[in-house]
Amino acid sequence: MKRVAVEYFAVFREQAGTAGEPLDTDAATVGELFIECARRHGFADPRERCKVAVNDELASWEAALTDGDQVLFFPPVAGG
Amino acid sequence: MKRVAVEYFAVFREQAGTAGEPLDTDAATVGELFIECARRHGFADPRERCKVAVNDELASWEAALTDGDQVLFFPPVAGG
Amino acid sequence: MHCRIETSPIDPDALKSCLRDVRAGAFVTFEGWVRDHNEGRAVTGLHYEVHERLAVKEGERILAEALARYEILDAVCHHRAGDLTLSEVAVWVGVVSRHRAAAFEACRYIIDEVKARLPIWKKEFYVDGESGWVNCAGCAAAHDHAHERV
Amino acid sequence: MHCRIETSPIDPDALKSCLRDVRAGAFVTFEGWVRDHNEGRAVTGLHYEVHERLAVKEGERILAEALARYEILDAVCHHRAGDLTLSEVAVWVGVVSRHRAAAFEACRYIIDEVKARLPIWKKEFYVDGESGWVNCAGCAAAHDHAHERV
Repeated sequence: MKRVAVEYFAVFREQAGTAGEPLDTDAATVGELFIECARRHGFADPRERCKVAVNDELASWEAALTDGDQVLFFPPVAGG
Repeated sequence: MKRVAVEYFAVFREQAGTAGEPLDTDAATVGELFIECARRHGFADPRERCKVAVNDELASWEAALTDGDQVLFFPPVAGG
Repeated sequence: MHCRIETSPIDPDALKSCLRDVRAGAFVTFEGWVRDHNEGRAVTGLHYEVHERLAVKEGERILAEALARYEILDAVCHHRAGDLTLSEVAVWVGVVSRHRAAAFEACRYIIDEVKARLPIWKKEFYVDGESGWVNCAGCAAAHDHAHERV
Repeated sequence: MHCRIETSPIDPDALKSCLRDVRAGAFVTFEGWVRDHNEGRAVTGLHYEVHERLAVKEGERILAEALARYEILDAVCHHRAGDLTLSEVAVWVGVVSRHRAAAFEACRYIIDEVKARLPIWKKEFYVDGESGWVNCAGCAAAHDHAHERV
């Protein structure tokens, strides 16, 4: 079991009802953690269209999750 | 024999040493007239890269030449 | 070469001054403006949420890619954050090059990548009082048709 | 939609105001600047000779073609005549559209056609005191290499 800090942006923040939360998880990768969070908060966007940053760097869904990580979940972007 | 007014632009004006001249010619088309003028003034640009306007409208080299026409010879353009 | 996120109106003239270069023969710009309609709905304004640090980092990565791929001299991109009204400039991209083909291609590359990659989210406000996040599956379902983009 | 020949400096901000449209999401501009070099020769300035009436007519024909071919809302083109110094704006093209692809394509189309079709001739002045008409067979022979264009 590891403890990580999760942050949500835009529609994810609205759906989660919070900008961030500490989570205790057994997820091995950030992708697994996303699936946990999406299930709990009802995120509708498919993971392929979303992005994740770990400790302020964009990361792949396969990146290993480490105790103490700060994980940022980004819904589909729409710049411009 | 017809009488036409010819105008030269840019390098053609410099090569002809005048901005325009009246000409008496037997040329049937503006293209034939161009060849006459090019020979007399030493224009170096190939006709395919030049343009002609007759009575203030762009015209083809095959356009018939009529007594009283105003003919403008344009060397290769270089806008922008 | 720089990418910035701005919370006040973008000043295209100031950005253009950054790009002055006596070697340049071509200057191409793209401005994204807030339109009064999107997907058939009347829009009254919008809000951009931005993760500034990562947006600047990814934006400068895109500019560096453009400088490596195309024969350009320099490029700049500024993007707004916060609340915007109709016709405001949401994003500005400027590119200078010796010859025009490279400036057009690089400018197009930069805005395409900026829209696809920067952590920026757009919430639209509609005449009927509703609002929705653009490109969001939940919001799209709510008004039942696919999203299109500027 | 209009094309004009100007004998004093082009004012891009004024031209941009003509193109304001609340339906527009994309605004693309091209500016041609006087470069300090052409074909390897140091340039000090240039002179544009223009047949104004035919240039405006052909320019507006090109803009009409662009409006027919691409999904754009409006387009404007101004071209300088007379003497220009380094870095001056020689030509300005602006296009507005709902979506960006059309604005990029139309802007590129317009400047390509303007350079190829308008009765405009460019004379360059060089550091060594010489001058020459760009694209002219006689002038090219004088300094013995092919011409390239911005």
